[in-house]
This record gives sequence, structure tokens and C-alpha cells, in this order.
Amino acid sequence: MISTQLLYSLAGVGLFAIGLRATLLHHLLLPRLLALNVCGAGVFLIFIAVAYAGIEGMADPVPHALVLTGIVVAVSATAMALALGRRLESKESETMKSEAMKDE
Amino acid sequence: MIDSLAVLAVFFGLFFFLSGSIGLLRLPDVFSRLHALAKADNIGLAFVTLGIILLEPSLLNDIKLVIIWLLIMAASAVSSHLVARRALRGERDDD
Amino acid sequence: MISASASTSILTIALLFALIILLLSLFIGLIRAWLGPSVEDRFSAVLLIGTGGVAILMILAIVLQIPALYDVALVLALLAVVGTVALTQSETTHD
Amino acid sequence: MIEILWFLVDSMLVLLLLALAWTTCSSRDVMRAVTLFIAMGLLLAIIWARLKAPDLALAEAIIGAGVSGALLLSAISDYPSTAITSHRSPLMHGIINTFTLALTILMSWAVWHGLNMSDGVRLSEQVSSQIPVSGVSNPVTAVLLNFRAYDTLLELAVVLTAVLAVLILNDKRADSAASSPLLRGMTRWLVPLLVVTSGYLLWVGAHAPGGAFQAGAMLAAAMILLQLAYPSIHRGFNLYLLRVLLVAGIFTFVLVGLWMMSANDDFLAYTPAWAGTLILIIETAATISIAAALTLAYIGGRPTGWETGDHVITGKEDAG
Repeated sequence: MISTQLLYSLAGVGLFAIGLRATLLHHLLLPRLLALNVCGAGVFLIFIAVAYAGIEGMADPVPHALVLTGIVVAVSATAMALALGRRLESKESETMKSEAMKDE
Repeated sequence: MIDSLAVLAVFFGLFFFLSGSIGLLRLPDVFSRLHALAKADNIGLAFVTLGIILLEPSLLNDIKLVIIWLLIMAASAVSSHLVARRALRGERDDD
Repeated sequence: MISASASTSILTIALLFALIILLLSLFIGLIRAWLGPSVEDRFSAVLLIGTGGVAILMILAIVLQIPALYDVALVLALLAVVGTVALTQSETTHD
Repeated sequence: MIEILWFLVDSMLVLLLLALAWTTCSSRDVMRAVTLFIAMGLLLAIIWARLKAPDLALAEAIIGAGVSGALLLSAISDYPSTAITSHRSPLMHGIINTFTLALTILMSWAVWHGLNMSDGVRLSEQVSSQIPVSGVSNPVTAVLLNFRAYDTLLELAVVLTAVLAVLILNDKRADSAASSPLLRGMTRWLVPLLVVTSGYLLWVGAHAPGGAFQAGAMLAAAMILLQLAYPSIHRGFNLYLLRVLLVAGIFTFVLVGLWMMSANDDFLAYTPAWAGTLILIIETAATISIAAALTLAYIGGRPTGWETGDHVITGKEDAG
């Protein structure tokens, strides 16, 4: 049982690290958001691995409830970040257009 | 007896899953790959479902399993159509 | 009594082997998702993961004795369609 | 023998997950990254099922594979360029790699150390001792809507805030092109099925995995599918009703909390005899609010006529 917990927790750590590295490396918003979501999935995985209590045992419901909340909050935050990015993109293209007008 | 029949059915289904995914890897273009996929979706899942129904004592869950199988059949038909349609559209754009 | 538990463990071993084969087939399918080359090839690999995932969930429901996993399989079958539709209806065609 | 086989299954799942995460994060093309991300959501649902967390597997199958995939895909069209390039210098690259590696080693040590420590008091024992007075028999629902109801109330507030931000920032995206007749035909029987399943998940949440979040996300997935098959359907929304639905969850929650405060002196302290009914009422309202919020987030901003309230009437009834 402890080996299963360890395996999945370490996988969670790996997921977090992969996501963190990509978040720091990329500069476009969408890949960064994907990477942050991967990070979040890593954290969730550590929680659920710790809650696991073997094939026979009953898993701890409290971390499950926390992670369920986390998944919903993550998707809302992603939606909000996407909206911010879209606004930013349209502002940028507006500025570029008006600058091109000035040049003419 | 029922257990061994069930395991036999599951493994028969797995054979189709495995050949479906090998087909997905080895076949030359999108359309033939989709054809390989349909084998896994329809026959593979049908036999796995059959095996699980034999192992599952509750009648309600058996009904649920049949519904899942029917859903996957319908879904795979529509999804393959949509993917193939998109692929065709892309090819036309290239010309 | 003893023979019953022995047959259960043989059944478990068989089903665990089935799980490993299914995961192997998902792995082969995923190579197609990594290689591409077209967007549609990746979609068909996602379709395979959807169907394979349903089969895995069914087997896990028996092995772990959690009937609620049939509900998960049902939901996965339903939502795999929504995901595929979203993928194929998206506007971008470049790869 | 069984242990070894389980270990093999676990390591294959972990390997697949890490490989998918790596390829998602290192893709050079946005479409490829999003496709692999959706595949990762499907795989995560299987992993939650393996770790005996069916509630999470349900939520991940709906949100990870369906809703957030659709959200990200619709966002791709907002950006002119989809090629992912890193503008970091080689030195920065090295610093980031070293930092991540050091952090990974530190966290691995912390996890290993933490798992080998002696077991403290597990909250699960307290939860299972209190289940009989919670009004429901599914422990996760009991934690979410009774023992830690504050968290869930605030979570609904977070969802509402996020969707308000989406509404403030943008108008909705331009309608996409018409879809194939086969898709429209399938939508006609699939959407009712999704709505029924959503109701089933809401109802079953009291004694088995399921509940408001899964049901709400399922309803949102139904709306997203409708939107994909009939791109102009949002014109039929009743915008006043939509506003009401958006806040219904949090309003009902606070109302119940205050009512129980007048009876039991504590905010959200349910009377055990009514707990089951109250939880169902709150969950129903929360389901509708979450569905409305996720649908609006998918549309990408204010529907036409949001400010004035006079929308184009097409004769279609509002569905959610």
C-alpha cells in the first residue's frame, strides 16, 4: 500500500515539476495555462495518493472533497484567464491597427 | 465455469483492442486508421462488455453496461464521421 | 470456501492481465497521438483512449468492487462524444 | 503475484501520465498541446478510479475531458499565431532547469518523508462517525455540503466571480460555421440523455458518487454540445432568467444558512432531521448555477443584448 502511495505521489511531484518548468519557459498565454493545469493535476494527484488506503481499505473522503473543489475552481480560473488573454489580444491588435494607420 | 467464459470473452475483446491500436499505428492514412479504430470500438468493447456482464451479479448494472456499449457504438460512428469529414475538408483546402 | 477464494484470485489475476494489455494498447495508440502527423490522426488516438478508458473502468469496477465506476464509464462514453465534437468543430486547421 | 500485477498496472498508468504531461508541455503547436491535454484528462479520470476516488473520476471525466477541453479549443481561435516558441536565453533555460530539478528532489524527499511518518489521526474516522447525522450517506457529499459547507459556499462564490470577470471583459465570440447534419441529428438524442444523466448524478449524490458539481458540469456539457451543433442557439436565451440562474446557487445557499442560523445559532448548522432535504435543495440550485456559469464561460462573454436586456427573439425557449 505504501509503495502505491509513494509511486503516485512521486508521479504527482513529477507532474508538478513538468508543469512548472513549462510555465516558466513559455511566454504565450495558452501553453502557460495548459502547463499550470498540469501543475494543478500534480498537486491533486499527491492529495489523492495520500488519501489512498489500499485495495481493501476505504480511502479518506476529506482530500477527495478538497480535490473536487479544486477541479471546479481550476476550470473557473482557466476560463477567467482565457477571457483576460482574449481581451489583451484584441487590445493589442487594435493598437497595431491604429499604429499602422498613423504610419500611412 | 461462468468466470472462465467471462475471462475468455474479455480476452477475445482485448485482441480486437490490440489489433485496433496496432492498426492505428501502422496503417498509412487517416481514413484507414479510422477503420482500424472502429474494430476496437465496436467488437472489442462488445466482448469486454459481455465478459463484465457475466461477472456482474446486479441486473441494474447489467442494463447500465448494455447502455454504455450502445452509446459507444453510436458515438464512435458519429465521431469517425466527424473526424473523416474534417480530414476531407483539410485535403480539399490543400489543393 | 477455499476453492471459491482461489478462483476469485485467479479471476483477479486474469483481469489484471487484461488491464495491462489494455494499457499497452492505449500506449500504442498514444504513439499515434504523438507522431501525428495531421490533427485528425491525434483525434483518432483520443477516440481510442476514450473507448479503452471505458473498458478499463469496467474491469476496474469488477476488480476493485466499486459499482460506481460503471457510472464513470457511462459518463466517459457520453463526454467523449462532446470532446470529439468540440475538437472537430474547432476552426484551426494548421498543424 | 497480485501485488506484482497491480504494481505493473500502476507503473504503466504513471508512465503514460508523465509521458502525456511532458508532450503536452513541450509541444510546438497549440492544437497538438490541447489535444494531448484532453487525452491527459481522460487518463486522469482512469487514475482517480484506480485510486478509489469515483467522485473525482466522475468530475474529471466531465470537466477534464469535456468542458475544459471545449473551453481551451474555443479559445485557440482568439490568437493569431499558434506556434509555441520559447524566447528565453540559453542561460535562463539552464537556470529554470536547475531550479525545477532542485525543487523536484526537495519535494520527492518531502513526500517520501511524509509518507513514512507515523499515521496521525485520520479525518476519515471522524467523518465516518458523523455520517449518520449528516443527512446523506456518501462521505464526499457529506464533507462538501455539511461538514465543510463553508468551503463549498465560497467555491460557488469563486465560480461566480470568475464568470463575472468573463462577462465584464468580453462580448461573446463570433458564431462559428454551421455543423454537419449528422451532428445535429445526434445532438437531438444526446442532449436529452446528458440532461437525464445530470439529474441522475444530482440525485445519486446523496448515497453514491455524484453530486452538484458533476451534475452542473454535465448540464454545461449538454449546453456546449447544443452550442456546437446549433451555433446561433444562444440568441434564444432568456437573459433575465440567465442572470437569476447564475446567482440562484449562492442565494439559496446563504438563505438556507441564515435560516438554520435562526434555528441553531450557527451559520449552516443544519438540523439533522432536515439535513438531507436541505442538502438536496442547495445542490439543485448549485447545479443550475454551475451549469449557467460554465456555459457563459464557454460562450466567451456577454451574449448579444446583455446590457439592455432586449435580445433577439427567435422563438426558441431558454434551456439554461
